[in-house]
Amino acid sequence: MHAETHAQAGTSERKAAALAAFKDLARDPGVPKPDPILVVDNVVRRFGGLTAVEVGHVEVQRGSITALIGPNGAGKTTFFNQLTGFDTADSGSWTFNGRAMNGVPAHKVARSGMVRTFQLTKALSKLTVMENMRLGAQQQKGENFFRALVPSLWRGQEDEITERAEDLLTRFKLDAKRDDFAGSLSGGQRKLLEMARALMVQPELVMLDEPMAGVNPALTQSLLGHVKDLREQGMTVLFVEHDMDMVRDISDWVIVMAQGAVIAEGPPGTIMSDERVIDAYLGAHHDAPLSESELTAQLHEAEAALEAEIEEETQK
Amino acid sequence: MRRAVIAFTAFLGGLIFLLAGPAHAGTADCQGLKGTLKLQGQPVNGAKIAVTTESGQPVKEVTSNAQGTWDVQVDKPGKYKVTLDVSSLPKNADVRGGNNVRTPTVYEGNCSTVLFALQPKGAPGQQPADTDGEITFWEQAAQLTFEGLNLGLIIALAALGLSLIYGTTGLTNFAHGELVTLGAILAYAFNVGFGLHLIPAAVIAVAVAGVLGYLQDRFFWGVLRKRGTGTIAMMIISIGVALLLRYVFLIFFGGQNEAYAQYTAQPGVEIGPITAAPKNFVAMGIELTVLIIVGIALLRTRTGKAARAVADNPALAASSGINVDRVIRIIWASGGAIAALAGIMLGLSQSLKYTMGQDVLLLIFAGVTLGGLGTAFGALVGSLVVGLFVQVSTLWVPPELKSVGALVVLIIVLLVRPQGILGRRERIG
Amino acid sequence: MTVPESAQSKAAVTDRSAHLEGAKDAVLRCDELIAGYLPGVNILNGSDLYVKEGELIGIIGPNGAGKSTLLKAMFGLVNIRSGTVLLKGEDITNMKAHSLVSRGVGYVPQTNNVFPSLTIEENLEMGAFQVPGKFKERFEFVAELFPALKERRKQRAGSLSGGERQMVAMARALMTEPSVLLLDEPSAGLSPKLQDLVFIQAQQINKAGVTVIMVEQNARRCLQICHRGYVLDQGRNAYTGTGRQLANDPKVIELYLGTLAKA
Amino acid sequence: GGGGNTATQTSTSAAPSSSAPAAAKGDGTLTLGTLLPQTGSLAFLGPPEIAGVNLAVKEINEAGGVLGKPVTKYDTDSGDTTTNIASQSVDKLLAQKADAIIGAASSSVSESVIDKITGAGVIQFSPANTSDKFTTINDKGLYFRTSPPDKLQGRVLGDLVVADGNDTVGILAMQDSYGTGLADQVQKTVTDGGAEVVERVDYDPKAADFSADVAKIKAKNPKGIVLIGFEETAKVIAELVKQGLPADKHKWYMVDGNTSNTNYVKMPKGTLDGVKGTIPGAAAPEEFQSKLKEIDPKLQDFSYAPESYDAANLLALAAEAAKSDAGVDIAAKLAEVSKGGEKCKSFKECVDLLKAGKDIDYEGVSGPVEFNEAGDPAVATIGIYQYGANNKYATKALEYRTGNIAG
Amino acid sequence: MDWITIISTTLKAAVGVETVLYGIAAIGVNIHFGYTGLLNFGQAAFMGVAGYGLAVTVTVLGLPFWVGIAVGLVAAVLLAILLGIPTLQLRADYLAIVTIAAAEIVRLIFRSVAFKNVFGGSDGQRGFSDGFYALNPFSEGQYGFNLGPVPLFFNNRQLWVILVGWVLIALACTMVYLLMKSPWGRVLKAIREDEDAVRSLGKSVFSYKMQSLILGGVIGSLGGFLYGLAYASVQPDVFGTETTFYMYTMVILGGAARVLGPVIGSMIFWGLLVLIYGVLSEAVGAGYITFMDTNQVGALRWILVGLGLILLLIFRPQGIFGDKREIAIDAR
Ligand SMILES: Nc1ncnc2c1ncn2[C@@H]1O[C@H](COP(=O)(O)OP(=O)(O)OP(=O)(O)O)[C@@H](O)[C@H]1O
Ligand SMILES: Nc1ncnc2c1ncn2[C@@H]1O[C@H](COP(=O)(O)OP(=O)(O)OP(=O)(O)O)[C@@H](O)[C@H]1O
Ligand SMILES: [Mg+2]
Ligand SMILES: [Mg+2]
Repeated sequence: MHAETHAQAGTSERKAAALAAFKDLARDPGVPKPDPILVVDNVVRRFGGLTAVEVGHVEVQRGSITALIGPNGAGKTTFFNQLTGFDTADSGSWTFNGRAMNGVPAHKVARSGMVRTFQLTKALSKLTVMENMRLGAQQQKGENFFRALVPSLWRGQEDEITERAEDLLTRFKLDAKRDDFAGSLSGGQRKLLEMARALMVQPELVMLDEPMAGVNPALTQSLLGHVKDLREQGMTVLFVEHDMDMVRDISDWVIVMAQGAVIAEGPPGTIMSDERVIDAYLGAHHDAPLSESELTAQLHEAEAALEAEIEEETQK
Repeated sequence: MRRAVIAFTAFLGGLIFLLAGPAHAGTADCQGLKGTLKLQGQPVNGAKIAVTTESGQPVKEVTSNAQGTWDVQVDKPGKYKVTLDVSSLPKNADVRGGNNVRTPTVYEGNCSTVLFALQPKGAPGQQPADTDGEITFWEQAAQLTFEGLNLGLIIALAALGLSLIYGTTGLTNFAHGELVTLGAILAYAFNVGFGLHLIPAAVIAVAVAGVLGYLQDRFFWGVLRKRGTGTIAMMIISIGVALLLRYVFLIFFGGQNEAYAQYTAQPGVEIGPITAAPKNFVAMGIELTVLIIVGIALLRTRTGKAARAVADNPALAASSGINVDRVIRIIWASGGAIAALAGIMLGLSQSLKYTMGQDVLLLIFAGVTLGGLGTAFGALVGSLVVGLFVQVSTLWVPPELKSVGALVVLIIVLLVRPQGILGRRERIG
Repeated sequence: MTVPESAQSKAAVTDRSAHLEGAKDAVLRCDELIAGYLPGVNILNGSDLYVKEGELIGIIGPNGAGKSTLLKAMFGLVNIRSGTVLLKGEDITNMKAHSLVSRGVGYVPQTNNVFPSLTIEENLEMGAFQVPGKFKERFEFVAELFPALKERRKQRAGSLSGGERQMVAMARALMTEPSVLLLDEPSAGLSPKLQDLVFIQAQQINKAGVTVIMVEQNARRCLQICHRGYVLDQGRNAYTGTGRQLANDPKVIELYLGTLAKA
Repeated sequence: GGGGNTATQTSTSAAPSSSAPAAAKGDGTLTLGTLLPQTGSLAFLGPPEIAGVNLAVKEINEAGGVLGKPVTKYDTDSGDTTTNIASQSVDKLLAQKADAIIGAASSSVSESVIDKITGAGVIQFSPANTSDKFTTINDKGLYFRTSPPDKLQGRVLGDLVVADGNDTVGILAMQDSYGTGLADQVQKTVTDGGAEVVERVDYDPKAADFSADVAKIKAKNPKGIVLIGFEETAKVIAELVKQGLPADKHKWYMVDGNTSNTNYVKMPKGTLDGVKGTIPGAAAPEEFQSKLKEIDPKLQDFSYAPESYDAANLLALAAEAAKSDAGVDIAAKLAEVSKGGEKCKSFKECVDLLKAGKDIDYEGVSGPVEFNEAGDPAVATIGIYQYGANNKYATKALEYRTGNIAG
Repeated sequence: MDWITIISTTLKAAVGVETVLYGIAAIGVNIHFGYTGLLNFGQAAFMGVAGYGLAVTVTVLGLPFWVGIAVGLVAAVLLAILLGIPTLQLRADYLAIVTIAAAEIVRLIFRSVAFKNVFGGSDGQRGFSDGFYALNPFSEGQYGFNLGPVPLFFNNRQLWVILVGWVLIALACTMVYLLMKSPWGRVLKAIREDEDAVRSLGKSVFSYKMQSLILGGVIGSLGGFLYGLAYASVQPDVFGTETTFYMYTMVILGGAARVLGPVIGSMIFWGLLVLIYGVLSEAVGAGYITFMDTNQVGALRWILVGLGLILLLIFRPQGIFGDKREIAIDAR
């Protein structure tokens, strides 16, 4: 079982590095990180009278998994939109890998290695799932008009891409849907496709907007393993999520937004016991995180029961 | 005081023209040039006129007789030069435009008339037309603005029908022009065919068109929707419907222009800087009223809101307890009726032809789009802008290109506001 | 959270006799539903389901199992190819959605669940379309649940955030007082605090006598509050049982619940 | 339906030879095709034109047909340029072995098919084309027209305007080859004659409305207003009346395209009182019109019916004179039967003269019709008519002017 | 009833000049609309600028035929760029109206009196096709064969145009086939579905749309050349919105986003048009139909064409080659 190994390993090189980087950081909003991949300054976006985003200063550590949480309407999606060029900020500036990114059109942002997914999914309905995936790959030779006319120029690359896509689809349990139109996927499957497609880009920073909302928990769990793998491959992950179990499980650092502003930052454990966060966001219910040992114990228990049952059945 | 007198005489001078003798001079016996000289309605006697060939060879010199007429017969057809001796004119007379030489052509067996328009001397400016009932730029602009509103409101009405149906069903109905024509022709049938006065005829026509709109959805579009026909397929189907209807009209109505039995060529009345027929004002009043009522109904009434809800998401509307088919049928009925009213108004202000709707369809689409697709007030605003630009742009561009003016504006506005004037941008993410 | 003794009893793999037994006096029951979208492809392959008066039912299952399709089929939004749906004894198979609303069924879709160009207030008004008289009263009620909605009543739903939309969707369905409520992932996209609220609310509505069918990916929470649950896989009922039974069934846990969350 | 249609007896079995039909000898039957607007923007011109041809064919066949056989006729739709179906119609006519095609009404449509028709050795004979392009076009000598020559009409009208003493003139012309051609000629004549064209508006006949166009004229307040167009003129007139430029204050002039006895009858009495219009042709129109009505009782407008009628008659006579029904042979004789010889006015009268071995000069309903080398009419008669208070024009012309068109 | 003529004209129409020139322009529409989702209702303008580019270059400027073709192509590309820059960021239905507007502007300018010296007013231009026919390998005469009793012959000029046309169609179809199977085509199809998703994957949507617009426009312009050459003339009103509508009809009839869709659609369209008219006019002429006269046959033809169109799309909404599944997804 995928998830299990990672959950238990927990101490892989990268994770350790990430944790080490965060270790001595102050728990203040906007705290500088040792090696930020994304630095944001004073991004403001207003809709009429409503200030949706007003972020003073935020940094995202390279090679980490950072969670962005906050109540509904806090401005998380809008913030993503600004950063990735899908909406123009009223003011502010941000750099990605040291490059200023304000005013850069969305496709250039994506090409420079910063890819996002959409909360309300955008499946390319009349393309098959496989075509959706292939589209994600970058620097395809066949995407040039003239080269497209000579299939031998791009066939080889296409095969590679397909292989990679197949791999991802298997992980995301979409392999059976490979040749179906993306428009025929269920809500959760679309989420999965959205994320898998973004990973086809092989970005440096992947920004996931509620990737697991509506995804079956068992699958979520196995996908978390994959996300952790991404970190192992050196990718940085910034994700929005309301599923606290997931946040707790995989994030190295948590940024909390409320009413457009960053109100708190810190490691998951600390953040979830932060009074303000509980108040504004978590509510009463989520203040008791499960320890990892407890979790595994439960899993073992279930597994044992399962095995017993299988035995029972085979004996019959 | 003196200035006023001069201005007055100038005015009279402008009115003077030169009347040729009755034009029934026999055809074969005339080959040459002729004319009549008159000053302020009085014939001018004794004015000298010299005719030469094009190259300057003198042909003949004549003087005008007591009726002011003169006549030169020539042997050969061709170009000639006619010069009026200004000094032989009465002291107070002057040739309008200053030029006393004409170069007419004489054709075999025909006489050509030559005109020297005379005016009293001292008339200010060599172009007396300037003062002669001429209209200032601003008066013209005012008239054109009025015409723009007039046309814009008719378009708006047609556009509203289109917008309603597009808004609720997503159907880009290329047969909408034919619905407009239908209304006009129905009213014509009741008006001219059954001899009703136009007003009751129009009322009946609108009602019938509403029923037809209802039936159209009940037995055609609704059935297609139920079969799951896509909007693009429906759009092409609407092209088919447009062809079908248009040529049915051609068969029954014929290819010619027709007019209603009443209010045709109603003389205009002057109101301030503009001249317009009373029917225009009544029509505009009706149009505006209907537009506002429907617009408000869409915003305020339950059915109006339901219509917008159906437009957004029919499945969810049904889940909320809205009878989607019923709402769509109401919209089709009112859309059809409104389109018909637009057709009647168009027929009233212009005349009827089987392609009348098709001919304005582009403007209708332009209006709807400019205002923002699917919004009722957008259709109004967009259409008014289109109407205004069609008319007012003729101050600068030749009228044959007047639609170009409006279409360019459409493109420019959409450049700045891709979602139309009243449209709203979609949120991403 | 202590594990009660009933956890030992295993959830049953569905069989028809149990279904027929239980469905006798059900408010809403589906028998051997076969339905799908594309010609020739069935998504539901004969699923059975029943709810008794005042019950709260949970449906869980992997992505693409056909949960939403099942709800849509019951609600007349997907064409049923064979099988029947009965509401209080009346055959409502393939009946139009709006007539079901007037029979007291409410539905919150999973996606596209708001009218984007209508304001929040108008969205809710549409919710109360068949009972316009009650609008004021119900509006106050949902506004209390989701205060954010009241503040923003004039904002167009199309510009709302994902979670805000979800609130509108939920509130819209609560505008009528349905006697049977179908919820498709009502908690998705909501903050933890609001997720709690949704579950509590569902329970309370249920306590007030409303029959609730709830599809959830927040499966543990769902099973926790529901009386009975169904696990749907590939258009068929895989397991049924009480919420507790399912939540503690190791197979169900492995295949559908995962071990990450433990609410 | 129209009489004289003897389509049933065409021989359909003849297998086509693969040699060029231009060289083909006639098959003994004169086959006429019509390519006239049944649909499209000129659809209103179709019925009178078709009736004109039908009337001629009926009379020809009653008089014993051509070369001893009844004339066969096929009708096809020319549509307008937007629909682009004329070419298909021509294919059909050519497949049916038409020897001459009467049409099209629109100059643009004619232009688009002239290569195809004349390339097949078939005569194209238009009753309505006015574009001067056809004078110089490479037509292998197979293009003819009886259409009202706008040069002469423009000259007559222009002279009329000047002679009525209008020193300032406004021209409202439909923007197509007919309208602009006439307008150019009127403008030239008027200017040469010493009056000033203070405003000329070329309007799009399909425009939603004509108020701006009329406003432009109004701004210059001309004494004479020349209206050149087809039946959309009714809208222009309504607009003139509306904007305060009625016929009793300004003098209006019209042309053959819009001088109509039906288009304006619904207007208030006196709206067109005193308006003058020019129509080519010398004959008293009523008698001819009542014959047309027998052919097509629904007929309201008679534009180009005389020209179409003359076209069919001339073709039949030329075929008789050539003793062949092949297009090329007919074309060679068309000029001959149109001029220089004993004058005759109907097919029967003419054909009898021909049979008697005489040289004939067909005098048409639309005018004397004498072809020059380019296949254009060389001489024409233009009648000047005047409207009365009932918005109809007196059928007796004020005056007829005959002249050479060239010059 | 002259069935032989009816069948012969119908078959000839199905492969004839109009089929070819509309078919090729419709291939362009298919690239725009079928593959990229650009509702370009201004395709006729691309044909127009090409036809007029050729005509004006040869007749007014007196330059050789090939220069005219080059000018026409450049004009089409320029039009695509001019049209694309302001409009490609518009939502699909807005784009539709703007392109109609742009095409109308082009047509009105072609037909205006103001530019009569250049474009020839409403009668257009002629006399520029000699260069083309000089290349004609067929000598004067009729070419073809008898299919049973049905003669199928074209004269040398028509045959030359048709031959060139079908070669161009074959080339264009091959190109579309190759392109749409390639990653380039995949991007286009993705843009049709959701631009923002494509943007988020690092593709420049604008650039691809522009490429599509230019490619489709240039292919459309071939239709314009063929028109001008086949008729040896160009008239402004041919390039009106009606023409574009017909092309859309053809694309949908054949099946949008199918390589051969537009070509088959065009064959059906013209075949149907001629067949219906042939049958009707023969029936009226022979007295089988008595309730109407010849004047009404033309109208009745269009009524039946409209009806045929409606029925075809009702019973085969995906077109001849289309995929029913795609329609089912679309209809949600
Ligand atoms: N286009 C818009 N017009 C008006 N208001 C907007 C627009 N887009 C977003 N908003 C508002 O801005 C606020 C922030 O929205 P955003 O989508 O960023 O929230 P979020 O943090 O992603 O919430 P959720 O967790 O529910 O997805 C919301 O209150 C929303 O209503
Ligand atoms: N509109 C559609 N057209 C075609 N197939 C569809 C459509 N909607 C759903 N499907 C297919 O039906 C199956 C079941 O979909 P459904 O939405 O019912 O799943 P679900 O159980 O609700 O999944 P999720 O938890 O992801 O929402 C999926 O395989 C999906 O591919
Ligand atoms: Mg969000
Ligand atoms: Mg679902």
